[in-house]
Amino acid sequence: ADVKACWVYVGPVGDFGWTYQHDQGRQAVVAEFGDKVETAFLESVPEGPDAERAIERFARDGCDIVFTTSFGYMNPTVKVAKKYPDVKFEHATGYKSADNLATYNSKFHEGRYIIGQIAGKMSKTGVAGYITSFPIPEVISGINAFMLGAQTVNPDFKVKVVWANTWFDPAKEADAAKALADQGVDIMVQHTDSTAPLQVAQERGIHGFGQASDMIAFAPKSQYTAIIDEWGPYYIERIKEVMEGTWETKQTWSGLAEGHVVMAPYTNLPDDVVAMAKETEAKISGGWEPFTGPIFNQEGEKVVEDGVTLEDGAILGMDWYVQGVDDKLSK
Amino acid sequence: MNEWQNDKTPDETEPRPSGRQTREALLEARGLTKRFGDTLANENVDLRINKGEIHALLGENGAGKSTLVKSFYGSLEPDSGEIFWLGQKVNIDNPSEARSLGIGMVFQHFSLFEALTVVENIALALPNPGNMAELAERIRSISEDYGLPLNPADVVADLPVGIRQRIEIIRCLLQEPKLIIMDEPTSVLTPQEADRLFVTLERLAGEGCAVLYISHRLEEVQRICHHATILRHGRVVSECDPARETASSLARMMVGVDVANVSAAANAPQLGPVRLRLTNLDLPASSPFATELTNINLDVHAGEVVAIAGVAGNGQSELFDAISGERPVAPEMITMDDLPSGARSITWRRQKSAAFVPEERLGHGSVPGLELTGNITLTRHSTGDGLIASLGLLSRTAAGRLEQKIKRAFDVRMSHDNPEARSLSGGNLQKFVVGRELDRRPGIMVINQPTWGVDAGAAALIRQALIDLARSGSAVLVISQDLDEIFEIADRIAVVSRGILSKAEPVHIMNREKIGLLMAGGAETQAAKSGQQAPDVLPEAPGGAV
Amino acid sequence: MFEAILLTVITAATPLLIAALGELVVERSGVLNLGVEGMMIMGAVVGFAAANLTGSGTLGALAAVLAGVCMASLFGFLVLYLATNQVATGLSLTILGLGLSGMIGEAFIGVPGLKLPRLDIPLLSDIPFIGPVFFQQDALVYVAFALVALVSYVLFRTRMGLILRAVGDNHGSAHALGYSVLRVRFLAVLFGGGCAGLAGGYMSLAYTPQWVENMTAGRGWIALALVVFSSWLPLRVVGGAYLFGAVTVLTFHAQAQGIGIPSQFLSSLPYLATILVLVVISANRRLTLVNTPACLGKPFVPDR
Amino acid sequence: MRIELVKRKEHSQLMTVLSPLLAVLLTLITAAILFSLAGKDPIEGLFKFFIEPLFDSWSLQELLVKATPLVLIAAGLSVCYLSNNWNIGAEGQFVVGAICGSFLPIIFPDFQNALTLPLMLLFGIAGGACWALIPAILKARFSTNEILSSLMLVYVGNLLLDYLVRGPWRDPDGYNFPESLLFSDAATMPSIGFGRLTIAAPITLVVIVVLALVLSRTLKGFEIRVMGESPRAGEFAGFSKGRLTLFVFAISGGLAGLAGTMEVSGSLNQLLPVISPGYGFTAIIVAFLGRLNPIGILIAGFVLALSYIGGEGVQASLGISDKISNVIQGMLLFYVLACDTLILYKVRIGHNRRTASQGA
Ligand SMILES: Nc1ncnc2c1ncn2[C@@H]1O[C@H](COP(=O)(O)OP(=O)(O)OP(=O)(O)O)[C@@H](O)[C@H]1O
Ligand SMILES: Nc1ncnc2c1ncn2[C@@H]1O[C@H](COP(=O)(O)OP(=O)(O)OP(=O)(O)O)[C@@H](O)[C@H]1O
Ligand SMILES: [Mg+2]
Ligand SMILES: [Mg+2]
Repeated sequence: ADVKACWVYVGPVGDFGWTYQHDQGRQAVVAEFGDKVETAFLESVPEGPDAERAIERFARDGCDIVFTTSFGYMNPTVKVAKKYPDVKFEHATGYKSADNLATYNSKFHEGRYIIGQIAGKMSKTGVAGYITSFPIPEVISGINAFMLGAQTVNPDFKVKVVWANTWFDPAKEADAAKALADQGVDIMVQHTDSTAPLQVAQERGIHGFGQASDMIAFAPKSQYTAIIDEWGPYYIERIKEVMEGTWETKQTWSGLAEGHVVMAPYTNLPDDVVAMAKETEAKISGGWEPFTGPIFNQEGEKVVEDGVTLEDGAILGMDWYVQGVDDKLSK
Repeated sequence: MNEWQNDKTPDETEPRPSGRQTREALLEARGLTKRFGDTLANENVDLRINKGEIHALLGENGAGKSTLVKSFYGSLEPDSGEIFWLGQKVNIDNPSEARSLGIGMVFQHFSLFEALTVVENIALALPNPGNMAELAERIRSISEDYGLPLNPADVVADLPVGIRQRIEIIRCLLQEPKLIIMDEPTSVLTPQEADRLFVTLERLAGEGCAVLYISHRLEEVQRICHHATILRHGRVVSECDPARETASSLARMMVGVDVANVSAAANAPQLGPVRLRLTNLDLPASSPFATELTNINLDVHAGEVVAIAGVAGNGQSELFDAISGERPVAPEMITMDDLPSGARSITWRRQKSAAFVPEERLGHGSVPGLELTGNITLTRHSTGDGLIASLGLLSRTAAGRLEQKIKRAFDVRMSHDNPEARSLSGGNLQKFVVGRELDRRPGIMVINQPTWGVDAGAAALIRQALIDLARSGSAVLVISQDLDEIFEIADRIAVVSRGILSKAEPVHIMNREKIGLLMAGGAETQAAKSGQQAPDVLPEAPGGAV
Repeated sequence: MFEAILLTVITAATPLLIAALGELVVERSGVLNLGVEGMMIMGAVVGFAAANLTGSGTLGALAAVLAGVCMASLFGFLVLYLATNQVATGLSLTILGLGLSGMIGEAFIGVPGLKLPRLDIPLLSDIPFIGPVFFQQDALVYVAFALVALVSYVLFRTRMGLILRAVGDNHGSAHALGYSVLRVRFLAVLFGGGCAGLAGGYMSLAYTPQWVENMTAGRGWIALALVVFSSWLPLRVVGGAYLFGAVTVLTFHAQAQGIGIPSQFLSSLPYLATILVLVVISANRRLTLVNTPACLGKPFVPDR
Repeated sequence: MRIELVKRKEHSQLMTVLSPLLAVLLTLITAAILFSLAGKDPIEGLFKFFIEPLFDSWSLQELLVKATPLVLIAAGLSVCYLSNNWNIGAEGQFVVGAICGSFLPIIFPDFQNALTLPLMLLFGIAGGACWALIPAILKARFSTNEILSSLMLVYVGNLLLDYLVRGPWRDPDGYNFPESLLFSDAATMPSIGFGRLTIAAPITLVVIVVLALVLSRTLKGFEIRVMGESPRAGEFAGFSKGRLTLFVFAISGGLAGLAGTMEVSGSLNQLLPVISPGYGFTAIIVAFLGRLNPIGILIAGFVLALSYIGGEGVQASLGISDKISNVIQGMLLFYVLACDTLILYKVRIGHNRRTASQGA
């Protein structure tokens, strides 16, 4: 093989969520390059002391490029990268880079803006339930984008936010989803990784959106669409650069335009809503940023002036809610 | 088995008394052998029990009596030998088979379930207990019929030992057995209760039921048994009619040598100052099942042995715990050599030259899995015996020296040096536990049930040592259920009943009847505490019904 | 709304209830099996696989029971016939179960599951309030109700239950009376395994019909806590399971209502509540004394 | 057929040595079968799993790094278990210890001198001990079951860490990500060797030696063993059950807290929402594998660390799933437990003799 590419996963490849999608990306690499690339991975590597060892093992085992796919791997990756300057490292979702350490992430909030619009259109109660994992910027910007999208169709749209404090616990997510359904929401949004909330939505006869992968098989009657993490194209591109010797460190933050965030087919929706969604999708792919002013925060202050687009850094480090979100962030 | 090297061979077995052989045999064992590891617990034992016979099985500690009867009851499996029941060869693989043949057993160590009620306990031993309510009714009527009344709904944990013994007996009777095996049943009964048991046994024998009776109390064996088989070191060494023997001739047959008599308290003690004093001692019950102590007063002088009689479960262990310091009380309730000590730790009391021997030798007086040296450290780590060397390190050599000394002085027999405590037989462990404390020549000695289940030879040794200790100027307090023992060694006797202690009276003005009455609740009237409810005739469960 | 919450609570509590009832029987016989989590996860994966391969939810549930029983028999063999330490063996069983279930489940990742159908009891399900809450559930919820009744009845009204409690209270005496302590305990352990397996099956067949690794997420441990919490009384297990389920569900409701308490605090409430109730219960000495199986966790080696 | 255990009069010296070897042999056979089932060469798999890590200086160091917290926590737990106190919550004590140990470098990042590290370690020990004292006090005061209360506190401890790292202790310059600021050099465990090995390893070794001495040679150790085997006899000896419960929980919590602080300071250099890959639970297994004996625990810690490192090795190089290593770990434990039975018992497999001899 010309290149050895290695992945460190935080969860089991069987989580059908975050890690599963990264492994789909790895398999896309294998499918693309065949014998020219050798791949290896370590799954369920806990963030914390074990991570550095796992990363270093790959660096020593002759990997040309190592992808570390969880935020908690940031500092171990930085350390190992310093020690092995000849190996290339790529860290997902972090912000520290070096000559041999690139970062990559996707603009999930673009998809969230679209599902916000769909929710605004489809909700009869005007209230969505939002199951979330942890208050990190990615999640917060997701909630904000969702609300901004919803408000374009229904300015009074409401969202009930529930923190499950887990990325992945199907039963707990199901409990949260049931609680939300009992509170009368008719749209279920999730930023946790299992299919359970969507299954609950189907059971309760309401609708929702898939997360990370297309979950239509689990809720054929309820899924409107899903925001799919498509890592394959990025991995293929970067490994190709390694083969050709053109790899350089950079900070990739890409979305619908690059095909790194993909909307699953729109289902269970009337044609006009599908048309609206596709239109927005095209607009965003064309370079429009959902976080474009005017945007008001919860206190009603205008934080982004009309027509101004929020900087990447401000989105990547977002720690405030837009107007209309009925939740408090602990500071 | 080097400990038994000086034994005689069983050639000296007497010929069996004739006449018995012509009567109808109920159970006959031929050549039973049972080995535990390298211990031969039973060796080629032949035994014959006739219908309607009360048959004693005698032998010193570890002679193999319990092992033999467990083979009859199916809870042990003999290595070889045959058992005949009414002339038929039988395999008793399991206690339920034994029960279906008509064999019932009262165990030496109770086989009751504390969390269950009386009726549930009994149902467990019956093949078809039927409806629980009916069974309860049967229990009530049969137990009253035999003069051993029981309340079927009581939870066993709430009941004192005497009542528990009754449950075992009634459980056995309800099976309508043809043979009842009783392993040391009287050790926990008052004289009156024991008398009632003997009446029951005689009545059963009259009805044609046979009884196999194990006891270390030779007087009662002589009183009720028609025939005796004597085991020594697992072998049958002799058979006799106990009524025609004396206690000492029986003891000689069991041990093989003469048993020394305790040189009694005949020579009146030289009373010294009060060394142990209990003043208005109160102790609340520690758990819902325990007894509370009320207003206990007692002086023990230097030079005398004071004994506390009473049926188990009437506050003896609580009293022991309070005196030893395992359960603290107000300082002035207990004084030792005039020092208020009620709130002091057991270690402090030991340092003030007190010594204690609890009733339960394994698990209280000693740690089963610890070698003897460790068990010496257990009570003597802070008494200045050099067991703790510099830097708080344990000294094994010092403990080893003490172990040898105790072993020699009290004839503790063991298969090799410094074994784990659990590998000693009950009697030998008791000698060790008593020896460990006597070796210190304590100024105050408190001992609970000094010879429970210990054979005649060892018991005499322990009792003599206690008297000698008192005569050398120590105060000795003995808590015992064994009235023979008490009369043998005590200078003054008090009786505890339901947590109340009677006045300690000199031994010459006490007798069995008086003590029996006090045991049954007389102490309460005597102590005459206001507001105390009048006692029933029989001591019932402390704490009453559930 | 209240009715809806109650419904959610019942489903949330059902796996805990089934697993805890099984463990209660095991502990009543004097054995402490800390491997509930491992048996549950095996039940979840095997139940899912079987339902998927056969297309029958019933067969899936049966397979889940069987998986739990197999795991339990391994545990029982070691703990009873080889007298190994129960705490260590139980923990090992959990590790083994987590690994083994991952291996078996690899083929079933991302495969939508078969949801056990709802079983409405005719007539009863039409009663307002009571009907929807108690008689329009999936079959396993009824199984859980039935198990409660069965375990209470057998334990306290039958000879079998009497023997089981006797063995847990004093194995020496039970042996002396001729009961086979090890056989009684082995059967109890198998029963507990079957229940844990079924509880796992409930997770992957009814609760969230899918297979994902580690999907029981610590519920086996909660089931263990419930047994102590209940002082080994079946009806109290029901109370405990519903209380735990209710606290879990209510924290989500509280959040959805937008009360501004850190979510980590709300998430820790069920655990703090468990500790609190444990303290309250252990303060009642007599109840604990009578109901705690006295031989719990102690190995028994019969001598013959 | 039936299996009977016959108690040995004393425990077998021979089996004490043979039993672990037998267990390892059985594990190797099982592992070989599992590798073949997964379609891999069993010999190569075994070699990479069990042998290779031992002959490579990097993996040897990693072995030490991984074993250090396991051994330290297990040593503390063994003191608890010997005295019949069932602390299952070392994971929580590890985490809370790490939180307390990180207090100084996070709240007073400018306090940098020779005292920083020792103070951190002290805080860590105190934090772990205090967290462990909660179930201990509940047990001593209300006889609350400590298995469950200590276990429940693990979840609470983890949530506490989560709250701090996402809330008040979040790195102000960390773009709102859940992490604390990085520790200064003064707050970092000095490393020895060329890899990630720090002075945590020698500290652990010292703790083990001291503990071995205390347990076997001192009155305190005697007290712990006596109270574990026979609490009634222990109280008769003048030892206090309640006080000992507090003592052993404090010891085990303190050591877990020390391990937590050394781990955070030595290898993470910051607090993260997750700082332990289940050390506290794995250590329970280590304690039992080591037969609750400090030296045994040292060996058991290595064996378990090897199973992690080796498992990772075969996963990375042969693509053998990490579930297989879990299964191998589980089986190893089962085999060790089962083989240890031979130390105390002889196993007799036979038919009922009497029925057999009569052919009935
Ligand atoms: N389970 C056992 N395992 C090993 N040895 C045993 C066992 N039970 C009894 N023994 C041995 O068998 C011998 C006979 O014991 P047994 O209990 O039958 O004596 P005993 O005559 O009932 O004594 P005691 O009068 O003290 O009750 C004892 O010396 C003991 O060493
Ligand atoms: N489970 C056991 N394993 C090994 N040996 C045992 C066991 N149970 C009893 N023993 C042996 O039995 C002896 C003690 O038996 P036991 O308790 O019947 O003593 P004893 O001499 O009959 O005294 P006592 O009359 O006080 O009961 C010891 O020698 C011990 O080796
Ligand atoms: Mg005996
Ligand atoms: Mg006996």
